[in-house]
Order: sequence, then C-alpha cells, then structure tokens
Amino acid sequence: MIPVLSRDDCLQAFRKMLLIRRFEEACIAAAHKGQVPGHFHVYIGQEATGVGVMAVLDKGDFVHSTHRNHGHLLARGADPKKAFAEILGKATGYAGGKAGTLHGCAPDLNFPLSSGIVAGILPISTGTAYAFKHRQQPNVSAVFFGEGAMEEGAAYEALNLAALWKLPVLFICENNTAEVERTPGQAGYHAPNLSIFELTDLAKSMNIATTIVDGSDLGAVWNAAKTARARAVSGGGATFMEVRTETWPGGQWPTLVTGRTDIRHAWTREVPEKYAHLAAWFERNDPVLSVAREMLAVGIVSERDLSTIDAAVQDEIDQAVKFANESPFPDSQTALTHVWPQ
Amino acid sequence: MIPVLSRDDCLQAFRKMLLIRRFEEACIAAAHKGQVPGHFHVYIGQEATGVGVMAVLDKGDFVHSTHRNHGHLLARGADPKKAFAEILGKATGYAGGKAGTLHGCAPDLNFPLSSGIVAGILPISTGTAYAFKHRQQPNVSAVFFGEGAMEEGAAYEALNLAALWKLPVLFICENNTAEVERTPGQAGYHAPNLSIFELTDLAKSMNIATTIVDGSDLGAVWNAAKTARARAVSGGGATFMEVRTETWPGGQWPTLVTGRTDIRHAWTREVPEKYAHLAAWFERNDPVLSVAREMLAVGIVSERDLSTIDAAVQDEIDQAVKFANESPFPDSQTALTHVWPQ
Amino acid sequence: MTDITFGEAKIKAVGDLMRDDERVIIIGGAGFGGLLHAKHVKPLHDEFEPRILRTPIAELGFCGMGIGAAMAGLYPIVTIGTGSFAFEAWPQIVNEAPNISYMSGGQVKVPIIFHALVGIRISGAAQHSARPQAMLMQAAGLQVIAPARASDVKGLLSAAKDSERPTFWIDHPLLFEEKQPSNGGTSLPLGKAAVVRKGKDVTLVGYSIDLVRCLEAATQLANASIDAEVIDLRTLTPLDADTICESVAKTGRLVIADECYPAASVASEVASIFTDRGFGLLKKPARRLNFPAVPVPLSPPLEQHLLPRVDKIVAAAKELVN
Amino acid sequence: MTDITFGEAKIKAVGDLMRDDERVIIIGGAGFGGLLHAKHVKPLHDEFEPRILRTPIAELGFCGMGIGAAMAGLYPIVTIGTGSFAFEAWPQIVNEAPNISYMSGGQVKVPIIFHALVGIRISGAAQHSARPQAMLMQAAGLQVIAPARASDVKGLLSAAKDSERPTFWIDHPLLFEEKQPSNGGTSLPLGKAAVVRKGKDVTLVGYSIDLVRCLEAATQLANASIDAEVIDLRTLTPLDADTICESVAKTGRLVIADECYPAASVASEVASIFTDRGFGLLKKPARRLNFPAVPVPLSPPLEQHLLPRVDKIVAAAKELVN
Ligand SMILES: Cc1ncc(C[n+]2csc(CCOP(=O)(O)OP(=O)(O)O)c2C)c(N)n1
Ligand SMILES: Cc1ncc(C[n+]2csc(CCOP(=O)(O)OP(=O)(O)O)c2C)c(N)n1
Ligand SMILES: [Mg+2]
Ligand SMILES: [Mg+2]
Repeated sequence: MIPVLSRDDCLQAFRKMLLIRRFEEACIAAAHKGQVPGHFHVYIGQEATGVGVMAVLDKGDFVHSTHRNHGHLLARGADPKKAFAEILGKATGYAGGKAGTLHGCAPDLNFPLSSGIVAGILPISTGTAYAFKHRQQPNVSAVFFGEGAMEEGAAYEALNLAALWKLPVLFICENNTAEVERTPGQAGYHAPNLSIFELTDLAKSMNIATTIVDGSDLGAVWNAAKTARARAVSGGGATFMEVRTETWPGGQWPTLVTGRTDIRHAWTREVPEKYAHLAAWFERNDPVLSVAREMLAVGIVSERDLSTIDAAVQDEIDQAVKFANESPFPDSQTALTHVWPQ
Repeated sequence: MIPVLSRDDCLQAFRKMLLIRRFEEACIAAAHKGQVPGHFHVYIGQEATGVGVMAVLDKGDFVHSTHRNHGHLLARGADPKKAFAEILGKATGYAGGKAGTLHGCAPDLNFPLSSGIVAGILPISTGTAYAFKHRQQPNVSAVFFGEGAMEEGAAYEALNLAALWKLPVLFICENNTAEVERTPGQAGYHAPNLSIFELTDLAKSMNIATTIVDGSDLGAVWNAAKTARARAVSGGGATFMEVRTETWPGGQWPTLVTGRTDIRHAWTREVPEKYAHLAAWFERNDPVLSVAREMLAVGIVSERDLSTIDAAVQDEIDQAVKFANESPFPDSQTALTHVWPQ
Repeated sequence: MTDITFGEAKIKAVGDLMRDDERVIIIGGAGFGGLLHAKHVKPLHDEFEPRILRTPIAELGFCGMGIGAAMAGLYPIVTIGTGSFAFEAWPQIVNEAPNISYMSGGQVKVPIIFHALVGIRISGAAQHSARPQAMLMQAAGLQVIAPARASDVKGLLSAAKDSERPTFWIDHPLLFEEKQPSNGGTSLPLGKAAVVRKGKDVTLVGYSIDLVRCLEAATQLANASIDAEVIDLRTLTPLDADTICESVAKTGRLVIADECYPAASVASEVASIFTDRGFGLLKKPARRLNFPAVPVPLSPPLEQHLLPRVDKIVAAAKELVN
Repeated sequence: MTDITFGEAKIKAVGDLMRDDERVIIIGGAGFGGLLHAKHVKPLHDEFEPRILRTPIAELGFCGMGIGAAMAGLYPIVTIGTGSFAFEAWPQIVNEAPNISYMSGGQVKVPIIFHALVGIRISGAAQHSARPQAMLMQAAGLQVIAPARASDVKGLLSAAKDSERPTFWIDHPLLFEEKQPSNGGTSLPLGKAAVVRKGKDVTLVGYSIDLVRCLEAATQLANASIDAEVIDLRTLTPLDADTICESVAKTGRLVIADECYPAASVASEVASIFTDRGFGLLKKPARRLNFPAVPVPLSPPLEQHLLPRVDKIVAAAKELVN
C-alpha cells in the first residue's frame, strides 16, 4: 500500500523496480545472443522486496544475497553498467569479471560477495551482524534468501546463532513458491520440501520476531523492514520476514515467458493473446504493474509520467548493455591475481 | 510409574538398569587403572531411558546411538563381556577392538555402528527407517542422542526428512541438562545453547508427534515409547521424545563423583557424609534407586531380593571385566583388514 | 558396438542396475545430468519413479539417509548434483560412510554410490566448479571411480556395487555428449587403469574429462609424428600404479592432465609414484597440468587460461619429446 | 631463550595477538587444547572473556559467522576443537572463505584463522582423528599453517594475520606438552620451511607432530652415525619446495613423515617435487611414511602399528643410507 510512503520515496522506489525489470529483461536478451556465461537467476516478480527493504537500510548496513542477487544489487544502488558488465564477465564489472552472476557484489555499497550455495550466506550474515553488535554500532545486516534455503541445516544454525545473541539481522526469506500447493514429499526447485508448514514457525520457536508480507505490496515490505530495522538497532534482535510472491511464471531459464513488460499494461490492462494464460499474474502479482497502478490511483503519477520514467529507465539499461558489450574481457593474466602476492 | 508394567517386565528392566550402572562403574574403575583407551561417556543417571525404550522394540528394529552408547548397547541385550572387551580395545570385543567406546556396535542385534559425531547419527537413522518403509516392513528405527545434537543442522535436516515421508523413527532426545537454568549465550557441554526453549517445539512445527518424559520414571518412558512405536508401525510417522534427566552430578570424566551406588540406599536413604551435597539427586533423580523404591513400595521385591539381584549383576560385571582383561589385544595385522581385499 | 554418447551409456547403466536388482534406489532428484540434459534423464526417472526419492535441498541429511538405507539392505545411488554440493554432506561422505565397515570389524556394510557432476563446467564460477576427488582420496575406506568412456560406465558401476563398498562416482558435466563406441557391459576390475591408446613416445595420463582432453591431444600429437600412449585411470581409489609404471617404463615421459588444484592433487599422487615404485623410469621431468591455485573465475578468457586445455597437453608432450 | 612447552607458547601467542589488536576475537569455546589442557587455556579465556563467543555445537554456523565477522572488520580466531569437526563446516571453510577475496577482485578480505587440533590423538578412533590438511591444500585461496615449535607459533600467527588471508591453523593435540626453546616473536615469512637440524646423509621432512618424530629419529640416527637433516614445512600452503630441494641436493635421500592417508597427501606433494623442480636430485627412492589407508582404529596396538612412528622413520633412513 502506497499511502505510507512519500511521493518522492514512492517514485524513486518505482524507478528502481522498473530498472530491475528492464535489467533482467536485458539479461535474458543477452543470453539469447549467447553473451551470458553460465546460467543465471532473474528477479522478475520479486522487485518490491529488494527495493522495499533496501529503502530503509542505512549506508553502513550490510546486505547479503544468493544466486538470485541482480535485483538486490540494483536496489542497493549498484551501477547497472558495472553490474551488467560483471554478468558478462567483462573487465569493467564490479569484480573484473571474476564473480559473474552467481556472486554479485558491490563492496563499496557494503554488499560483499553473494554466495551461490543455497543457505551458505546465512551464517555469514550473522557474522557481519555480530561485528556491529560487538562494536555497539547501530547497524544491521540484511540477508536475502529463498524458501529453499530453509531446507538446509545451515539456515537453522544461523537462525539459532542470531537468536542466542540477539544479533541485528534482517532475515528476508523470499518465498517465490507461495502459490504452490504444499504437498510434502514432492521435490523440485519450486515446490517446498519443508515440513514446517508456515516458514515463520521455526523463527518463532526461537523467539525471533516474525512477519509475513505480500511481495507485490511495496508499502507492506517497506513498513515491515522499517519495523524490523528499528527493532534490530535498538537491541531487540533479529526479525524473520517471509515475503511471499507468486513464482514468476517464466521460471524456465532463460526464457522470458511473460514477454517484455509493457508499462501501459498498468492502465490499459490489455493482455496480448499470447500471454492470456498469465492474465491473473499481470493483474495481481506483478509488483511493477501493481505499484504503477497504485500510483496512478492515488494520483502520484499520470500515465504519461509512467511512460516517461520507463523511457528513461530503458535508456539507462540500454547504455548499461552497450557499456558492457563494448567493454573488454579481462586480460588473461588477471586470472592469477588476488590470491597470492604476485 | 511402575503399575503399568508386569512384575516380570519390571524386574527384568531393573536388572538391566543395574547392569548398566555397574558396567559404567567398572569402566570408571578401569579408567583409573589406565586401562581404557581414549575418553568415554557413561550412562549413569539415564538408565531408565535406554531400558524403557528398548523394552518395547522388536528384534528387527534398528537402534542407533552416539558417543554415549554403553547403556543403549546393554539395554538392547549386548553381551557385557564383548562390550567391555571392546571398550578396552581387545580382540574379543564386538568389533575386535577397532571401534572402542565411541563407536559401540552389536550388529547381530541390529545395533550398527554408533557415531561419535554430534548429530551425525540422525540422518543415518532416517535411512534405516526409510528402508523399512520402502519394504513395507513393520519395524522402526530408534535413535538416541543428546540435547546438544539439536544445535547441529544435521538434526534439523533429519527431522525434516522423517516428517516429509512419515518415516518410522523414534527420535529419543536425552536431555541430561534439564535442570540447568537456560541462559542463552552461555555455552559449554552441559548448558544448552539452543534458542528453542522447549526442544519439542521444533518437531511440533514439523508436525511430528512429540512427548516429554521424566527420565527417572521407567514406566513413563516405557509407555511413551510403546505409543511411539505403535504410531510408527501403523504409518503415523515419527515421534520426538524428549526424555529429561538431571545431569549425572559426576559429569567430570572419568570421576565417579557420586561414588559407587549402594543399592541399600533405596531403603536406608542414608547418604554418606561425603555425598551429602548430592542428597537430592539420590532421592529424586537416580533412576536405579527410583525404580528400586517403586518396586519396594508396591511389593514386587523385598530389600533382600534387591541385594540378591545386585550381587548377581555385580558378579556378571566382574566376569565381564575379567574376561575383557584376560582377552588379548588384537593382532597388529588385523589393523589392515576390513577395508580392501587382503 | 555402436556409437552412443557417454550420457546415454550412463543412463542405461544406471537403469540396468535398477532393473537387475530391485534394492537399488535413487536418493536426490538432481539426476545424472545438468539442466540441459534433463530430457535425457527423464525416461529413467519415469521408469523408476517409485524408487526415486526427491529430496529437500539437504545434502547432509539425504547423504546420511542413503548411508542408513544402505546399512539396512538397500543399494542407494545418491545424486548430489553439482560436485560442490558434496561439501555440504562432507561429514557423512568422509567421516561416516568410509569408517563403518572397518570400525565394525567388517560386520556392517555400506553399499552405496554417491554421484556428482564435478569439475569445471564452464562459467560455473568458484562455488559450482569444485573438484573434490583429491580430497576424497584422503578418505580411507571410500572407493572413488571416474568412468570417462561409454564402454566403461556399466562395468565400473557393477564392480562398485559388487564390492559392497561405499563409492563416490566422479562424473563430469561436460562428458555427457561425448560420442564414443559402446562395447561395455561386464563388471570391470576396480583399481585397474586402461591403456586407451597405445604409443611409445610419451605417456599421457588422464581421467574423466581430462581423459577426453588427453585423447584429443594424442590425435594432434600423432599429426606431429609423436606417438602418445594414453592412460585412463578409471578408478582413483584404488589407483593403479602398475599400469602407469609399465607405460612410463616404455616412454620415459609423462604428462598428467588433472582439473584439480595443484597441491596434493590426483596429479601429485600419480607423479609421486615415480619417486618410489617407478623410481628411475622418467627420462625427463614429469609435466603436471592442473588448474592453478586460484578459485575458478567466471569470465571465459580467465577460465580458459587456467584450464588444462588440449593445447597445453600437446605443448607439454612436445617439449618432453623434443 | 627459555624452555617452555609448545602449549604455553601457543597460549601466549594468541594472547599477544589479542592484546595487540582489539579486533581479534575468539569464536567457539573449544579452546586451544584438549580436555587435559583446559587448565592451561583458562587464563587466556579469563583475560579475554568478553571477546570470546562460546558457541553452540554448530560448526557450520559459527565458522560462517567468523567469515562474516572478518568481512566486517574483526579478526576472528575460530576454534573448531577436534580436527574432524572441521568437516561439519567444510562448505564455509573450503567453498566460502577461500573464494571471497579472489571472486570480489580483491575487494573483500576475509582475515580469519580457523584453529583445530587435528591428527591422531591416540585412541580417538576413526571419527576423532582426522587429518584434513591435505584436503585443505586442495582449497585454493586458503592458507594452511602448521607451527610445530614454540619458537615459531607467534611468528606464523602474526604473519597469517598480517596477510589478511583466510588461514587454517593445523595444530596437533600431542604437541601441547612438547618442551622446546622459545626464542620466537617476530613475524615469519609464510611459505618458508625451516631447516631445524643440519645434516648431510638424509633429509627428513615433517610438520606438526611428525616434525617432533623426525627430530627424535634424527637423534637416534646420530647414534648410528647417520647425519640427518630435518626440515619443518611450517606452512603447507604455500609449500616451500626450494628448501626441500636444497637439502636433497645435498643428501640425495628423502624420508617424509606424514600422518595423512597415503594418497594425495602432504607426503605425495612433497615427493612429487622430485619429478619436476627437483628432478634428478634423489639418489634413492623417496620413503613416505603415512598412516596406511584404513580408518583409525581405537585399539592401541592397532593404532601404533599404523602410525608413522619414530622407529619407522629411523629404519627408512637407515635403509636409504646403507
Ligand atoms: C547447497 C546447494 N544445493 C543445491 C544447489 C542448487 N540450487 C541452486 S538454486 C536452487 C533452488 C533454490 O531455491 P530457493 O532457495 O527458494 O531460491 P530461488 O531460486 O527460488 O530464489 C538450488 C537447489 C545449490 N546452489 N546449493
Ligand atoms: C560435530 C561435533 N562437534 C563437537 C563434538 C564434541 N562433543 C562430544 S560430546 C559433546 C556434547 C554433546 O552433548 P549432548 O549431545 O547433549 O550429549 P551428552 O554428552 O550430554 O549425552 C560434544 C560437543 C562432537 N563429538 N561432534
Ligand atoms: Mg524459491
Ligand atoms: Mg546432553
């Protein structure tokens, strides 16, 4: 819900969400041209989560992510040029091409290396939070992970560590399988295989504050994150936020099953025949369209404003893609740097 | 509480509990003579748990244990001679001296190798249970572990696996720190470092049946295990039993802080001055004395019967010790057998 | 003897194992190929659906579960997926499974296969490119097999199964589409390397994907009139020192290709043979081609720079011969 | 220069590190000695209580926590306890910590020490006697140090800390009570082995507890008029091939003592040096004394039979020299 946000906040958040959407579309386009090394995971459908949480974070806070980190990076304020270049393995990328998509990082934004290992990042996030606590520094660590991570013992241990010492951690569990009927015993990436029915029950049993938020609702995410951050810096310990989104219907990498988002869709509501089967998703679950509609409804923007923003965003992404494409690959000698003294 | 058990059941169970007590006392005595290789963990104070659970198990069931396995072995019916010999590393031991105290095993009793790694045995126990389920065999796997194991992610993963497939597992969590005030952030072996206040909460959140039992109450353990086993074989899935015992006051290995148990204590209630500080434990928490007193109270045995049983048990243990002492160490060539063809 | 892909042979071998013995089950839905090969694996999954346990993302838990199932009389093939994920299950793979038979005086067996697609899969980056095989050679009691040819996969799997020993199957994501003659079937001796190509000038030792590289190098070397003998280790534990020594006794020259990091690697072990059993056989220093001691970068030119590529094998062999 | 135990020197070195830099913290209450040495460690724990985080039995969790704390500017010494427990934390130790600096293009550092008491502690049996060091040498980006002498421990710790690289400290439970001269202090170069005893007839290479065994063997060999040179590797990653080659260039004979299992071990790596860089220097085959490839049994005569004992080192050296 928008009303809790100021017009500026709202516009800025929307712009970021759209930036993420266009960025991911560009990734898929590049993949189709065979330009993206390795396989990658896009953030389409989850934009409100990263943007909503990041909006309440402080510069000094730490942000930790997983294999699905593009959206978090951009929401944190990363330069799309350097982010795209990194995904293409170029010398101008955030890590000079070494990290790529799985290990997104922007160290200058306190966004250290993402972990590609499911749940691997959770213990690490308790450590950065511990450092804050140890130094009595009023900062928090926000860690993003999927509901799949909750199947790993590492997640359990990390929650326990955070609970024992009341560490300032925001555990943001992005449940992108929320619509899947939960049938225990059926596995596969997008069907939860966790017998804990409500994901928040585990944190609850550890006396960690919990909240369940709708991931297409920017305002709700924003508010929940704000409360959680305030709790953490005032010594109240961690919060476990389950953010529920409907799986992006184009989960099949690297196909853009939903097609390129048409921002006019926010008001025309015209679903091209090709995407008729996704009408419900466009109508209810697409966070980008949802926020656009909310802003239109309360009069923050006009249809025309939206088109103008979109054009600017698309331009920014086009430039990022151009920059990345024109950037050189790293010199092969750099393959040996950054471990031992050369 | 005794009434639920028949006189014979009761007497046999008591005899086993006493056997375990005398066995462990003998271990400590041997350690003082420098005869026990490595360090070991005794079962004093927890006898009712192993004996109560094992009483309801079938020959075909599997029993899994940890570093603290002596009591489980004997309760399952292991030969004290071979068990003691194994602990001394002798050729006549259950595993020819290779396994020792940490890896108690009696394969002929469906008691495969214990794991010395905290929580390491829990995933394994779900596998033997899965085999039963897969073959539609009406058996269960009982796995014993300490409350410390619940701090490991392995335990969490194992519970989840058991819950997802409704596996026939009896998770018996022997909480021997039940009396310790639970102060999060204080670690050490005997202070729980788990932010889940009631250990059963985790299993509950996974929809696993749970029960909390007093570990000095043989009848209660017996009953709970019986219910759990029946549930498991009828397809109702796992049960998580927390069995609470007061820490054996002589936790400091290898000191017999309580002194050798005097069975007459059951009726004389005379605490030697040296052990005055343990009066409450003798009175309330010692499972061996508790059962003895219950049997006296309901008239199953006389004081004299108890002394007679004790003498017989002590004799059996003396013979086991003698057997073990007189047994040879294994031939050094056997060090190379049992991995590759020789 | 027809040409099939390694992937097809592998799927068939697993299927045969399952058809022959109903105790064989699969734990872990990861399967025997990467995302791109899912369609080839599907028929296997379809045929044996009731004997496939699709697990949560809980490698430690389900590898332990496999060990228990093995103890209780099943024969689990545990599919871990990418080799790096084996680390999640390390306590069960290296500190439970390999100890049990020995510690129980041979009474408790753990007949199980752990399967993973290990190695540099191209742009998997540091955390998805692990080569745990040298580490696994440090787990006494664990057998490590690495079939690289369609003709061997069934034989090695059968032998592993017959041995009743816990076995780690080092598979490689890039092997799937290798087209090779398939004449395999019978059980092969474990711990016996294969001379895949006879030659007299230089010995090239490889296994898994590096065997493929060695064979390609041998072809190129032949064009330069260098006659290379190519050895496929096939099993890493036990390792067949004799066959390697025999070859080097003839050629006096040794090149080893191994995706592992250099120190304490498969290549180290193979080279070190020539400081004892094979002492004096080398006429020239051995050449080890490992992945240098830096994590695996994503960027293609960096990764290519570090790989034990065919041209590096060729160059090393030429240097030794000339 | 007074005689102190290795354990005392170690406790002092850790204390000095903590006194010098308040960013140094300890994670994991396991401490720096076994149960029997708790009393020696207590003063350290007492002095720095607020900087010691006593953790749950959750090695994976708290090693990861250490990595995060390091990223955020602390310098954690993570005490894992028995070396076998490092396996529980394997994903963090080998697949997170060592990759981070490299993958981030050098921007994110992980200055941390993981400490464990690894090795055959006598009757610890299979699951409490792991020697993970050779496996750790396969984790590119991880530094592995193994101080064995009171005089080295402070210097190696300081160097590890100054390097800002993630470091695994291979400590050994049986080193604690070794009495040795202590003249250490300054930072030592990493990757530089020490010639601990000069000799000309045979080179004995050891590290950690096996260095102690080599030194004792050298004393016994001296009585048999064999003049052994003894080398302490000190750091396993990086490994100092030059010092070993120099020594063998002189002696032509090499014995390596290493508690690891034989295949792909520290000893394999050391021996393999003589198939390339040190090619031609060995006059006789190298002798590797490893723990044979079976799990570690509890029974004392079995365990003793398998250990790289002093008398085995002596016998091997004599065979080579005579
Ligand atoms: C330890 C480990 N096991 C398996 C994988 C393979 N894997 C990559 S993404 C993924 C699914 C993760 O699901 P979730 O955590 O919900 O994140 P999502 O992709 O839905 O954002 C899996 C199993 C991995 N990366 N790490
Ligand atoms: C993975 C692992 N970490 C640490 C240890 C060392 N250790 C042995 S017993 C023990 C305490 C276990 O407590 P609990 O599970 O409650 O069992 P109890 O000894 O009380 O029966 C610990 C930490 C171990 N064996 N395994
Ligand atoms: Mg998900
Ligand atoms: Mg306990």
